[in-house]
Amino acid sequence: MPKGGEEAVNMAQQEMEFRVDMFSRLTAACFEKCIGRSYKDSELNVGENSCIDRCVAKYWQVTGIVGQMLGGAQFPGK
Amino acid sequence: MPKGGEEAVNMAQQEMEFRVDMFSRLTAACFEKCIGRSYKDSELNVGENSCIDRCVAKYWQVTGIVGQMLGGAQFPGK
Amino acid sequence: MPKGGEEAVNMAQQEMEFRVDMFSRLTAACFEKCIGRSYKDSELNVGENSCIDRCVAKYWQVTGIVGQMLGGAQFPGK
Amino acid sequence: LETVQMRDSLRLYNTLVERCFNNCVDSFRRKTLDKTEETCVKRCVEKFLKHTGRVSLRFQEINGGLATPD
Amino acid sequence: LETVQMRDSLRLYNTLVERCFNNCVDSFRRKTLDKTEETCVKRCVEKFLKHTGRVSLRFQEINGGLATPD
Amino acid sequence: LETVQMRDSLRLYNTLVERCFNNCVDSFRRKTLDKTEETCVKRCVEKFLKHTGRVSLRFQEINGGLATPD
Repeated sequence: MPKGGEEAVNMAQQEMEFRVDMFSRLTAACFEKCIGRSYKDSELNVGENSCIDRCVAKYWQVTGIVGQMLGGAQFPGK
Repeated sequence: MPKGGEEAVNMAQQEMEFRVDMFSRLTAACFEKCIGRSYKDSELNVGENSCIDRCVAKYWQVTGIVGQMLGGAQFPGK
Repeated sequence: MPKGGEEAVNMAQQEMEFRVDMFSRLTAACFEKCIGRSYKDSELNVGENSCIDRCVAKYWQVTGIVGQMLGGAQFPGK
Repeated sequence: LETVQMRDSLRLYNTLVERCFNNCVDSFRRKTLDKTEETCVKRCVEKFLKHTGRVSLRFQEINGGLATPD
Repeated sequence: LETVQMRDSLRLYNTLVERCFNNCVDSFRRKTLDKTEETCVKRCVEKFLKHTGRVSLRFQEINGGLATPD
Repeated sequence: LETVQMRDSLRLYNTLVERCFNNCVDSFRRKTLDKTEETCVKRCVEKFLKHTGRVSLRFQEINGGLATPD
């Protein structure tokens, strides 16, 4: 494979790992913030569902702010 | 190496990483649950020892329940 | 590449990963210990700065004690 | 690629076990889970999987293609 | 080597987002950050970067070359 | 394979330092560990290593070969 091609593959792999890492941190953060610890049943209730939606939206906004502050151009998702 | 062989090596490596990861999470969890923070001496006392044994047993049972719920057949340890 | 050379590269890479891991745990630990959660402004104040310096020094001493207890010879940083 | 997916699902497995064990099991007077603990673990797993599914949907909506966050 | 640096800076990115989100965002009655949350996130990021810079300096002083800790 | 073992023992090293530092060191009025902190760190390390040894034994008993958890 030409050197440029290999680099492109590495970049793509890093970007994917970055997204997987972000997703798992986001999932954990919103579980902590939105889901009660009592586990009275196994369904998500209305309050939990809307909390999750807003939590994901806010997390994504924080991602944007941090990306800008780090000089976002070189970061994925910008 | 034939393709099948390489895949088998990858699978074995993943299974090993999975076990190492499980072991380190189990160790941390049972340390939190069983070992007091005061560190009055450097030995494990009787209560801590039996707590560890039961903690490992219960952790392993949780592993089994989760494995079944995830449709365990493809997971190691099943 | 001769086998010895490859091993040396692997060792160097592991040592580097080890240092990166240590640095990120150290940074997180001292942030927790030294930086207040109120974020009244975006500067580090005098107290926070001297706390950080001492925190790094003490963390490094703990690294030394643990290294000795693990039979430090084979660990980097010894 | 399947290797990556395999690795991620194994990590999810360990994450679920760790989380639900930590949230549901606090007594070590016996060496088997009692009924309450077992129910708690099962609900914890189901809730976490449903939660992950919903987060995934929302994340894809927002993050679809290569959209920027702002 | 650049690959390693890239990976580390991406990890720093995720660490910062996670930490500052967890420390600054606690209300989910709206789906956009309010002014207080946004200010908190920005200060959190700035403080963490300055903190990391100082830790890095001190760490290099102590750990320069291959010095032993004692 | 030795590479994997090396990596795991380095990770154990960092885990021990992090845990015992966090549990034992809380005052930053001096830049060297006092006697109490040092004793605490040493006991913490010894306890954690003994704990890990016991967990490892029990884990192998249960998990020996490729036994299923149920």
